[in-house]
Formats: sequence, C-alpha cells, structure tokens
Amino acid sequence: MSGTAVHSLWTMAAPAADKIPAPKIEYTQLSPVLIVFGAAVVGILVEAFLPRKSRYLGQIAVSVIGLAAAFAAVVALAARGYGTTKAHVAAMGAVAVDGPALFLQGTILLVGLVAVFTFAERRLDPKAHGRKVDSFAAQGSAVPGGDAEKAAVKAGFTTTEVFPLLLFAVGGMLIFPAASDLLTLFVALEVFSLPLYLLCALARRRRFMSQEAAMKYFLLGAFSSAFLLFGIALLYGYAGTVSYSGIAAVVDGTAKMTPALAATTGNDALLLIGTAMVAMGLLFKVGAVPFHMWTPDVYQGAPTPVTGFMAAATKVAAFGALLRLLYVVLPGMRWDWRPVMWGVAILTMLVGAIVAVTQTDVKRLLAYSSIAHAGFILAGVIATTPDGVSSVLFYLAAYSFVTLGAFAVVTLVRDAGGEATHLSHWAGLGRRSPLVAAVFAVFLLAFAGIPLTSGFAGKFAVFKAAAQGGAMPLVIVGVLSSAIAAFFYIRVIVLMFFSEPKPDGPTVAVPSAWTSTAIGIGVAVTLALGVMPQYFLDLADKAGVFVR
Amino acid sequence: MENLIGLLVAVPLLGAAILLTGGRRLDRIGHWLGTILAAVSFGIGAVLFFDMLGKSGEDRAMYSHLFSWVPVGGFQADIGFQLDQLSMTFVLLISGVGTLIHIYSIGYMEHDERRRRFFGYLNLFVAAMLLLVIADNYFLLYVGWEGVGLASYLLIGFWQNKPSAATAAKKAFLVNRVGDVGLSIAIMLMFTTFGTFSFQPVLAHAGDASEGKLTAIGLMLLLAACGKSAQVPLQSWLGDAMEGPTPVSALIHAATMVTAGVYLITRSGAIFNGAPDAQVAVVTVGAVTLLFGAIVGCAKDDIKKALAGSTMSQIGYMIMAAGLGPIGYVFAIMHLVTHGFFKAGLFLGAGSVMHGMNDEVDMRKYGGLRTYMPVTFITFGLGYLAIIGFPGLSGFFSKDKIIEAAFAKGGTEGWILGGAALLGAAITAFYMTRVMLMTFFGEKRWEADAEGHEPHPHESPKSMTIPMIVLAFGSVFAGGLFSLNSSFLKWLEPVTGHEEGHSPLSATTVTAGTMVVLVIGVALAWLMYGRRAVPAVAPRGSLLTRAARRDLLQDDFNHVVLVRGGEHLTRSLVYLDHSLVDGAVNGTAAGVGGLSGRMRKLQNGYVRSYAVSMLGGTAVLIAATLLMRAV
Amino acid sequence: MSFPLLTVTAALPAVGAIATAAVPAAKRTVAKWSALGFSVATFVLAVIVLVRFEPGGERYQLTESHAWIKDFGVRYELGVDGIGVSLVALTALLIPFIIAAGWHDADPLEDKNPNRRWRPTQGFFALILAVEAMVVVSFEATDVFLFYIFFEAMLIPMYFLIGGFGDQAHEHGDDEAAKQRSYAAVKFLLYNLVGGLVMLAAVIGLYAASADQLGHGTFSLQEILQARAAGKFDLASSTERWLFLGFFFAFAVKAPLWPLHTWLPNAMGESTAPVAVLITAVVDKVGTFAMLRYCLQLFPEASKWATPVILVLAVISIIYGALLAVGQRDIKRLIAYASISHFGFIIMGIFAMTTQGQSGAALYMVNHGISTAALLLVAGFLISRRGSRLIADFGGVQKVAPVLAGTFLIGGLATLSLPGLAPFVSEFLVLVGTFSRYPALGIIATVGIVLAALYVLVLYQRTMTGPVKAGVEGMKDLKVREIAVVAPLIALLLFLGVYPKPLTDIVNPAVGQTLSDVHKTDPKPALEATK
Amino acid sequence: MNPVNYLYLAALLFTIGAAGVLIRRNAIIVFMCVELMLNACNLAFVTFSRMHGNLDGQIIAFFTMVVAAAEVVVGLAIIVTMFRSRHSASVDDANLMKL
Repeated sequence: MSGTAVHSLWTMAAPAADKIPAPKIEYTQLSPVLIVFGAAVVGILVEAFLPRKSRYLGQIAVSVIGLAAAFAAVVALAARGYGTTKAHVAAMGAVAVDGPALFLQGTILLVGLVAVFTFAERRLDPKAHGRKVDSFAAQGSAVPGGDAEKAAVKAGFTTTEVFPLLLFAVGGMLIFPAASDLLTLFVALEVFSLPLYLLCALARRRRFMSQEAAMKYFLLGAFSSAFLLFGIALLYGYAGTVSYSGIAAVVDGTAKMTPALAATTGNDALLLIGTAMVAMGLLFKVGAVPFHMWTPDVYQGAPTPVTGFMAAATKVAAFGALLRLLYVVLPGMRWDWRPVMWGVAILTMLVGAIVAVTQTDVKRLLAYSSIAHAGFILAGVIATTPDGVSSVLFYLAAYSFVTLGAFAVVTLVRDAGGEATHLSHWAGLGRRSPLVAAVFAVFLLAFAGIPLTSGFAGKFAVFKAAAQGGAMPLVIVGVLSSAIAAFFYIRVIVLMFFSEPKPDGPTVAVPSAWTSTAIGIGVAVTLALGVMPQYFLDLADKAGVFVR
Repeated sequence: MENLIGLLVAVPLLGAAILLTGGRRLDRIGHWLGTILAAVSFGIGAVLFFDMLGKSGEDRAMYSHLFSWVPVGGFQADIGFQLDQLSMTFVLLISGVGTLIHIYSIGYMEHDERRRRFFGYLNLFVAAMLLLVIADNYFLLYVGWEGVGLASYLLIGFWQNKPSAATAAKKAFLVNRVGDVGLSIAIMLMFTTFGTFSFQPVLAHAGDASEGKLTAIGLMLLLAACGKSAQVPLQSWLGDAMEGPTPVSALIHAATMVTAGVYLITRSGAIFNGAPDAQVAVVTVGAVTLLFGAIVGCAKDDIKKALAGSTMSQIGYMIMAAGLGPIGYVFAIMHLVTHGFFKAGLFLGAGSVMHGMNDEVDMRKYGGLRTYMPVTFITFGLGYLAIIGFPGLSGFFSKDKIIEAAFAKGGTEGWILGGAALLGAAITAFYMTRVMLMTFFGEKRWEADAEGHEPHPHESPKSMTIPMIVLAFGSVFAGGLFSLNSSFLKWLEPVTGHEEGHSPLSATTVTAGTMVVLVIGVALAWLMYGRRAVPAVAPRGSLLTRAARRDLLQDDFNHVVLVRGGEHLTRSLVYLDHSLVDGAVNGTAAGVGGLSGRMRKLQNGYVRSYAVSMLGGTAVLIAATLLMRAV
Repeated sequence: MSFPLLTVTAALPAVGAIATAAVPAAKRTVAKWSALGFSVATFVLAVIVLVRFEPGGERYQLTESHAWIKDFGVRYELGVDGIGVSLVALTALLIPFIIAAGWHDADPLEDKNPNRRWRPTQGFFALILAVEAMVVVSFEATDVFLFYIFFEAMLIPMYFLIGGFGDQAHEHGDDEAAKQRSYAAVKFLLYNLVGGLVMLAAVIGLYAASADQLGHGTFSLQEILQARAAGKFDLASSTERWLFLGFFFAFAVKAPLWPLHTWLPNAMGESTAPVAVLITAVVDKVGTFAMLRYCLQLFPEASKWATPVILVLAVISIIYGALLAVGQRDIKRLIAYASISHFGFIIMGIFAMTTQGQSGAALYMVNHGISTAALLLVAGFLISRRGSRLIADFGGVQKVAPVLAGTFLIGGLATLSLPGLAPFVSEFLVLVGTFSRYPALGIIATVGIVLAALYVLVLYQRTMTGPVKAGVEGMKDLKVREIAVVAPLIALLLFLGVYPKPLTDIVNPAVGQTLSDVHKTDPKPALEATK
Repeated sequence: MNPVNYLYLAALLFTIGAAGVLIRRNAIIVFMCVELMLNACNLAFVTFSRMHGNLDGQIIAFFTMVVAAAEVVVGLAIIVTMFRSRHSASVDDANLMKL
C-alpha cells in the first residue's frame, strides 16, 4: 500500500484551493543583500566552529569578502542598467532595485567595508596578557571589572561576533532604503537596529557607559519603532495596502476605489497622522531634532569604531528610506509635509550647531555635528526636485566617509584609560603628531564645509537644490548655522595646533594598516569629492530617479 | 634752453639722492658736493635768466613738457614746467640764497657728525622748492609743495634726539598738512570746474567760471597759503620750527619756503581777481598776521623766535599785498625778494651769534656783542636797517610800496589796511631795535652754564661770514635796484599784471608817515632796552606781553581744543571700538555660547526625558501636519 | 590650445608649497631657499603674464576655459583684465619679499619643541606659497564659483599662519601671546568664514537665478555679461539687491570695511610682520578687487542702489581707521588701523563710479600693497630687534640704527601719501574721482589725509626720535638681507610715484569697461577749458 | 460591532504603552510597555485588515510578533547585562552621559 493510499484512509482531500503562486524572487537583483546575509550566516558558523585563534582572521576574511562581493554585485547591477533603464520593484513589490537604492547600497557597503577595517584594529590598545586586543569587550556578558571579565581577558577571549553583527546590520541597511513597502521597511529597520544595539554594548573600556548607551539606544529605538509601526498601521488603514506604489496611488486618487477604501480615505486624519508617525520613526534614525537626544549619548558610549560605522551608515540608510517615503509615497501631499519638514530642518540645523558649541567631549561634539548635518541634508530632501535627490545622495556619500575617518582618528588618541576623548586632552596634538592632527583638521574642515573638501561640494549641492526648490530661507538658516558650526570645528583645530601640549597628555598610538587604510580612504574620498566632484555628481544624478 | 628747466630740479635732487643713500664714505665730501650742486642749479638759473632777458616781455615764458604723468580719463596730469618771470624770480632767489646757505652751513655744521645728511636734506629742499615754482600745473606744484614740507620736516627735526625738535618737526608737518588739504581741494575744484588744473587753461578761463566757484577755489588756495606761509590761523608751527639748525631757519623759514603761499596767491591772480570775497579774506589774513607776528616778535627773548615772529609779520605784508589784487602782486613779490635777502641775513647773523655763544638763544644772555663779532654786527645791522625800512635800503622801497598799495585799495578797507600796515611798521621798528640792542649793545650778560663752561664769543669762520656779507649787499641794494626805473614792475607785469591804485594819500605822505612811525618804534625800543639795562631774567610783564610770549595763546588753544580734544576722541574711540564694535560681535558669540549652555541642560541623561521629547515632538509633528491641511 | 600661462602661474607656488613642505625637518635652509626660488619663479611668470597682456585689447586676456563641475554650472575659467593682471603681478612681487623678510621667523626653538616631526619652518613657507597660489587664482578666475572656492580656501593657510607663527613678543609673556594669537586667528577665520558663508548663500542664489533665466545655471562671468548685454539676463531688482548684499558682505569683511574691521588689528597685531603684510597687502586686496569685479559687473543696478550707504561707510572707515590708528599703543595695530583707513579710500574710489575713482582705487590696491609692505616689514625688523611691539618701548632708534629709521620713515611717508611716492597718485585720484561726483564726501575724506600724517609722524617720533631708550641702545642697523628686502620696494614706490603711466595704461581700459557695465559716465566739468 | 471601536482600543493601548514608557523606571517594565505599543499596532493592523477585506494586515501582525520576539531577545540581553553590572534595573540610574 502506498503511502498515499494509507493516508487517504483517514483523510480526505479538501476542495482544491486556488494555487498559491510561488513568489517570484529576482535573486540576482537582490544578490547584494543576499550575499551580505549569507556572509553573516557564515560568520556565525565561523564563530561556532572555528577555533578561537583563527576566528579573528576568519571573520575578517568573511566580512571583507562578503562586503566586497556585495559591492561588486551592486556595481554589476548598476552597470547592467538596473539603476536607470531597468529599474523596477523586485521581490513581489517588496524591494526596489533602482538608482537611489543601488547608489546608497554601494555607499553602505563601502562604509561597511571601511568599518570592518576599524573593527579589525588590534594595535591601539596595549597588549593584555601578551595578546593584542581590539576595541571590544572580552566577554560582553561578564560584569565589568568582575572576576569573569578578568578571567576572560586572561584567557584571551575576544568578541569576534562583532563581525557577523556588523554584517547583519549592513544587510538590514541595504534593504532599508530599497524597501518598497512599509512592512519591509519596518523589518529592515529592526534588522539593522538590533545588531547595532548589541554592538553599542560591547566596548572594552568604559563598559558602564557602553552598556548605558546600548540601553538608551535600545529603549528609545524600540519606542520609536513602535511609533513607526503605528504609523504604518494608520497608513495601511488609510490605503488598504502597505506597498509604496499602492499608497501613492490612493493619495493621488488614481487607485481603484472600493467601498472600504472610500470609507477610510474619507478620513484624511489617518493619512496625516500615519505620515507624521512614520516620518518620526525615520527622523529618529537620522537624528533630527527633536528626536535627536539619543545621538550624543550613544555616540559617546559606543565603542568608537561602532560609533563611526553607525554614524555613517545609519544616516545613509535612514535618509535613503526617508527620501523614498517622501518622494515615492507622499509626493501627492508634499504641501502638507514640506512646511513641517522645513521646521524640523531649521530646528535640526540650529540646535545641532548651537549645542555643539559648548561640548567638551570630541565624540559628543561629532554627534552634535552629525545632528547639524542631518539638518543640512534635510534641506536637500525638502527640495522635492530630481536635483534634491541627487544632491542628498552625494552629500550622504561625502559625509559618511568624513565621519568614518574622523571617528577612526578619535581611536588613535589615547591615554591610560583608553581613548582620550575629552577635548582638553587634545591640546597641542598638532605639536606631538602633526600628521594625525592635520588629518583630523581635514575632516573638521570638511565638516565645516570649507571649499576643496567634500563637505563643501555636498553642502553646495543640497543648498543649491533647496534654493532651486524655492527654499531660500532654509539656505540662509543653513548658512547661519554653518557659521556657528564653523566656530566649534575651529575650536578643535585651535586646540590641536595652537595650544601648548600638556605634559601628561595623551599619546597618539600608531595604528596598524587596518585603521591607517580606513583613515587614508577617508582623506582620499574627502579630497577627491572636494576637488573633482563631477564624476560622483554624475553618478548621483543618474541614480536620482526612484522607481515606483 | 627749455631743456635746461628740468635740470634746475634734477641737479639738486640728484645731490639729495647721492648724499642720502651714499653712506658714510661720502661724509668727507658730502657738504662740498651738496654746495656745488646747489651752485650748479643757480648757474643754470642764471643762464636761463640771461636768456630770458634777451627776449621781449611777453615772450619770456618758457615751457617744457617732459611726459604724461597721471593720465586717467579727463584727469591728465603731466610733468611739465613753466618758467616765466615770476618763476624766474623765485628760481634765482631760491638757488641763490640756497647756495649761500649751503656755504654757510659748511662752517655752521662742521662739528655735526650727520653733516652729509644735512646737506642731502638741503638739496632735497632746493629741488622741491624749485619744482614748486617751475611746475606748469597745480598738481605738480602740489608735489613741490609737499616736498618742501617734507624737507622742512626733516630739517626742523634734524636734531632728532631733542624731543622738542622732533615735536616741532611733526607739528610743522601737520599744520602744513591742514593747509595742503586746502590745496588739494582747490585742485579738485579746478578739475570739476575747468576739467584741468594746468596754469594756462585755468588762468585763461578763470573769468568764465562762476564767482562762487572762484571764491571757493580762492579760499582753498588761501588755506594752503596760510599753512605754508604761517599765516593766522595756521601760524603756530613757525615759532617751534626754530628748533631746526639756524641755516634752515634762514633758508626755509625766512627766505623761501614760507613765501610759497605768496607765490601761490600771486600765481593764481586770475582766480582771485574774479573772486573779491576771497580777496577780502586774503587781505584780512595778511593784515591780522602782520600784526600778530609783530606783537609776538616783541615779546620773545629767544632771538630766533623773535625773528620768526618778524618773518610771520613780513609775510603778512606780502599776503596782504597779494590780496590787494593787481595793485599789489608786484610789490608782494618785490618785498618777498628783499625780505629774502635781509631776513636770511638776519638769521645767518643770529646763527653766527649762537655759534659764538655755545648755541645760546636767549637774548637776555647776550649783550655788547658788537665788539666780539664785528662782521656779524655789521651785516646784522644792515639787515636790521633794511627790515625796519631805513630810507634807501631794500626794505624801505618794498615795504613802502605795500603800504601805499594798501591805502590805494580805497574806501574804509584801504584805511584799515593802510593803518594796519603802518602800525605794523612801527612795531617792526620796535622789536627789531629791541633785538639789535639786546644782542649787540649794552653790557655783557652771559655767565657760565651749569657745567661751568663760559661762552667765549668770537667771530665766525669765513664760510659763514661771506654769505652774510653777500646777503647784506642784497639787503642794502636790492630794493633800490628794483625800484630804479620801476625795473621790477616792468619785469613782472607781463605775468601778474599791474594796476595803479587810487590812493587817498600821496606817495610822499605815506612815506612821511612811515618815517614817523619808524622813528617812534625805534625810540620806544631805545627807551626800554637801550637806556635801561636789560634784566637777565625776563620780568613778568603785562598781560599782553605774557600772552605774546605764548604766541598770543594760540598754542594753548590748540593744545586744549585739538590736542586734548583729539586725545579724548581717539581714546574714547579706541574704547568704543573694543567694547561696541568688537563687543557686538563678541556679544553675539557669547550669546550663542550662553544659549548653547542652556540648551545643553536639556540633554540631562535620563532616557525617560528623551522619550518625553520624542513623544512631544511626535505630537507637534502630528499637530503641524494636521494644521497644514486645515490651513 | 595655447599654453595655460595663468594656470601655471597659479600652480607653480602650489607645487612650491608641496615641495617646501616635503623638505626634511633638519634641512630648514633648503626649505627656505626652495620657497624663495619658487616665489621668484612665480614672479618671473607673473612678469611674463604682464608682458603678454595687451592694454586696450580684449577685456579678458590669456583666457582658459575647461569644464569642471558641470552639475554646479562651474567651469574652470581663467582670464585677466587690467586690474587682475596688476594684482597678480603685485602678489607675485611681494611674496619673495615676504619670504625673505620672514627668513628667521619660523626657526623653531629647539629647546622648546624637541619633537623631530615638528617642522614649523617648512610649514611656514609652504603655507605662504599656498596662500599665494590661492590668491593668484582668485585674481585670475572669471568664474564666480571658482573664485569663491579659493576666496574661502585661502582662509585656512592664512589661519595657520596667523595662529601658528605669531610674534613671541608680548608684554604679558609667552602664554598670553599664544592666547592672543589663537584668539586673533580664530577671529580672523570666523569673521571671514561668516562673510564667506553669507556669500555662499548669494552664490547659490545667483545659480538659481541664472538657471531660472538662462535655462542652465552658470557662474561664468563672461557668459553672464554677454547674456545681459543680449538682454537675456535681467534680474528682478529685489533679487539683485539681495545677491549684491551677500557678495558685498563677504568682500566688506575681507577688505575690511567699518564696522566689520575688528578682526584686522588682532590678526595683524599678533602675526609676524611678513604674515601681516600677507594679510593686508595681498589677501585683503582680494576683497576690494572682488567688489570691483563681481559686485559691479554682476549687479550693476544694485551697486548703484547701495552706493550712498557704502560711500558713507567708506568715509567712516577712512576717518575712523585713522583716528584709531592715532590712539594705538602697538606698532602693528597702528598700521592695521591705518590700513583700514586706506581700504576706506579704495572702497570709496570704487563706488564713486568715476574713471578717476576706480582707476585710483585699482592703483591704490597696488600701491598700498607695496607701501604697507615696506612699512610693515621694517616695523617687523624693528620689533624683532627689541622683542616688543609697544611703541612706548622704543625711542631714539634713528641714533643707533639710522638706515632702519630712514627706511621706516619712507615707508611711513608712503603711507601718508606723500607726493612723489606712489600712494599719492592713487589717493589723489580716488579723492578727485569722489569729489567730482560727491563733493561733500570728497572733502570729508581729506580729513583722512591730515590724520594719516598725524599717526605716521607720531609713530615715527615716538619710536625713532628723542633720546635713546633703555633696551634700544645696542640695536643693530639693518642687515644686508633686510636692506635687500626693503630697498626694491622703496625704489618701486618712487618709480610708480613719478611714472605711474604703465600701470594706469593697463588699468584704465578695465575701469572703462566696468563703468560701462554700470552705465555710468564721468561728470562733465562745469566748463570745458581744456581746449 | 463596529470595527472602529477596535481602533479606539488600539489607540488607547498604544497611549497606555507610551505613557508607561514615560512613567515607569524599571527597564523591564518600560520594555513591556513598548511591547504593549507594538501589540496595539497589531490590533490596529488586524482591524484595518478586516475593514479593507484583505489579509495584508494580518500578515503584518505576524511579522510584528516575530520582530517583537527578536527585540525581546536583544533587549533582555542588554537589560540583564545592565542589571548584572549595576544591580539596578532603573533606567534613571543610567545617566553617566549627559549634557
């Protein structure tokens, strides 16, 4: 008796339902994401199966190869025209493969790659028990200063899990700006946030602060994602769908009307409140005022390589998502959201710049600077023109490398307690170590938007787009806050070059090739995008069209 | 011949350049080089003069255009020269007296280690002064004008280690600068009125311009003249300028530079002729100054300062004459030339006295010097007679003519001016007699100084006495020569024009009056300083005397109003610049900093308060979005 | 394609900066000679530019044009007019002197900084060359954006020059000196950066306006001028005014114009004399130059609209700067305030909008550069000898160092515009140019002449004359190197004072074109008496 | 029953959750309040799904649960580590970083 026959003794076939069609997944087009997640899984396996000694190199190899391959895939996709002519929404409407998505994915992958270099650094901290150590806790779960930790250090434990965590975060970030429906957006958000929460908690030094940062980031992140989700629910309630194109059609009034739809679209409050709440979720991630307060604390507490990665990549991903939301889903109601975003942008620029003036910790300073920069980028977002998109794309690329580089430099300046992030310790750095100080000065000048650095080109691009989009007042506020911002960047330069070094001041550790490469890439990109931005502007231009 | 004109300036200028940049190796020959070059310049002047004499009156002017200097749109300034009879007169006076004073200085400055530089400055002065008088446009004249100011500055402050000399030099330059502003405004006015500032077109078309414009130009020129010629109200620098070496006082502050104002007004006669109001201003300034200077001259015990007051006063005469218009121009210049001789001679004499008296300048410490330095006494005496207008000597002719012309102005104005001129003549006689008596007559009053050095008065070396003798000849004969056959009048008339005035008094009456006041002045002086012994310490004196000693309080006025006021002004501006202008910016920065400090407090570290701000932000976001739709 | 002469002129000092910076720490002398060599070579190139420039020819000559940042409408466009070429020449002329004058200014104090990687000498000279390169580009650029980039970028090397290499001399000791220095550097940078950022807003506005009117955004000066001539580019007057104000603000900070001037005395006071020369004689000229080129040519109507206010500010600058100069206790601050007064003259000349005024202003830029360089460099020699900048610490210097005193006096006389020296010509032209249109302002401005005499002579009197003060006795006279620095400048002052025609011939056509841009003709004299 | 009432309930739950985050000090409870907010969202999704007659909302609700579960894993890990090192679960005790 065949199995089926036996089976049929006590079962009967249900009336044949309609065949559920297998989802059509364009694996090649999603390959960047898949490669990264694949690499992350491999990383977990490495963690599980490789002996402790070889994990470090194994993880680095997996991460670097994974990210490089993913980047190659992005380039290949772009070369085959997926950024322009063949742009479309893949994976059953879940993920867009278009210019902005590919551009931002490429940026995130490069940022991730450089971040891997800084994660891999093992020469800065003094050797513990004869072993080189990195910036991460020996054992994340051990109580700081407790016996378990001491034992872990002695045993030479290292948290090589950070590499897969980074890869998972990168994977989420790749999807985030490409997400083409709200559910994917939410899932991607969580996928990249959760590893970041963990990474924040893993600092080797100052673990209380690190854990506190993680806790704050986690609670506030979860809080904000709840808002985001509720906003998604409202939008879903309004449009009856969570796909971007579907909502856009409803907003524009081109969707096919059903009675249910007629009932809900009668209530614009659903749309407006939903929009506001979703926007809030994204603004939280980009660090816009008044949703910025996590930024300084988390940036300060997290291990500096993580801060660099987070500051650069999160911003890219979140702005990508925000752009897509505003340009694809909500252009029909831009008269509603533009004034509100104006307010947010102005507030963000000014608060970021003003509060930074009195900061005394270099990491917090950079955090507030990142807030001000979020304001500048928002000015470009608000333009609602093709130029607006491409200028934001360019800015993000330029900004992320400056940020990575700057935080990488922060890891170099150390004293007995680890990194010496208090600004007073930076006095006279230019005398002790002219090269490091000069490099940091280049990054600061780029942040300040001095010509011939990428910061200037980026700032010019977004302001130009804003002006052409009719937001001249924003440009003026932007210029004003740039002036305020310039003050504190210069303050740091003064400190480094014109103050006498303190006798017991920190030393500049000589980094290994990893960090050197990371910093070198940062400087190179900063200058290249400052002097010869045209190629990248072209790229951003070509990538400036969303698919819906 | 025209090509030689430029050399007049070039030769001494070259001398200045060589002497000032040549360094120590020229120390031994520097003074000779300077003197020779000045003499060469005089020689060139003489050649040109004889060439000029060979031509008829109207054709005597020579022109030489070198190159275009500042061509900008309608503004076309050229380096060009114009040598006519007026210029020629000055050229000869400047280079002639200049050469003499070079010679004199060889002896006078013998022991000064910086003698080479002194000669360099002298050459520079001669060059600038010659440029002033041969320029063919006001703009180039301006260069000479400031050039002599510079030379004057350098020479007054030649003994720079003396703070008083340095201060005096600075003061002279500054006061002159005020006058210079007048000249520059005059040039600008000419440019906007005539489109040019060359003598020929401006003066030829002066009649076409409105009287208002001409008056404005005239007043500005007068301001310039006041500065350079030490006329009230810009006279204060001249007394202090006596800090300079005495040859400088003789050349610059008596014979030549200070007369530049007279030259300027005479040169611009066509402008003043069309601007009666400006002329009134000129004669007023002249009359006031001639009395002012004379009064100051009476009270000074410093021989050079007394002479400086006299210079001021005599130039007052000239300015007044020039202000009279065509009836006075020629006599202004004539007095200028004779004054050049006798005043230079007087100063050289004073220098000779000082040379013999350990550089003592206080006349109360002189007395009875006629026996110790006979040559000085005689030449000085001749100069004295000339200046007070002793009949037959130079001053007699020139001053008399001016007094006549003043009366000839006619009307009340004529009486006032004539009266002032006569009064001035009396005072001149008084103060010059006083100088003469205190210096050369009476008992010796000098004593050993604090270090026990008693002066041993002695006659000066030949290099000093010869120029004095030459000048004395000029003081004696120049006036007569010029008046002979009205030769000077005929010489200058083609340039300045001349009119006979309608004097209410006959020439004889005026001359007689002049003689009377002269005698009164001399007699009064003799009564006060000849018959009685001169106290070695100045008596307190009357209010007027004390005021006159202080230059009639003009310096005090300047000090209180300009110096003090200026100090307060600058000090308060420095304060305001720091507190207000800078403070506004710093205040903004501090404001941002304060705001930052306050906003920072919101970041209180409590995760729950962060959540509150997020919730509040969301609420605002929602409300704003809804509101936008509602609006 | 012809030889890119202008690019090479600008690039050479940049190459020099890199080469100088790369010299090993121990070979300081090599660095100095390298810097001097490059600056002299640049000067040679500048002279070639000057010779190749044909006065009265095309408006912009030796032009180069390449695409650069297409997206921003930015082209790499160079070209010089008469004013630009003069200022390029001035810059290239002054830099060798600045380098030679600062020969020992950046020698490190060995005992204080034992760090072998610290290379102040190399840095100092490299920074000077970097500034030169950027200034030259600013004078050559005919693309607004290109200009703007270098206008802003030059702040950075200047900032390090001011803050990093100040005079050690300070009445309250080294620490106070360092504090003051960094304050001055920060103030310099912030003022100029704020100005630049305001201008950035206007630059962006210009792009938006041109994109709006021409269909594509452009920064090319020539293209904009041609489009306006063809009636295709016509800004609304309110737009034009806003843009004008944005540009002018930046230039007025740089120039500087009262009341935006307060950074200059600090910057010049705290920096070494050669750097102070670099600031006032070279970098600040970019501000006035840009007013003439960009404000007037891009926004003619708005320029005319703003003229009354600007002229009043300029006159205030003239008198205010001079009065404050009188009240200073510090030699370099005094010269700084004098410069403010002089910049007032330049700006007044520019906005008088007459041939004389603008030609005078253009000449003034050159002459002021030379005369201030002469005065300041000698002042620097003086200060370095005594180790103090306070006027009160000097006295009787002429007794011990007559050549120093003499050159100082000549520099001072040039500063007070003595006839026969170059600044006189330009100052008078500015005055007459202003007077012919605005008589009252012209007359008020002449007060500045008197005050100039006051501050110069007071300075000279207090430092050089009188009895020899304690601390001055052993002072050495100028060395050969120092004389070699000052003498050519003085010679040039004399030459340009007597024969400025070569310069006026170059400048006049450019001024004529600018005036026709703003549709202004000179006022006619009341009666034509010339012919 | 009118499905709109479920929406009101969802909004109420969401508000209670948000208020809890603001009011409560214990990190665990704060976290539970966040979970409550997520559940409120789920309720809203399901309700809307019902109103529109499609299944999207319900599917999303499942996803949300999964995500919330993942969040719990990470969140509890962090909170527990915190507690172990400080012996306090109060969020107010964690304010080393401020200003």
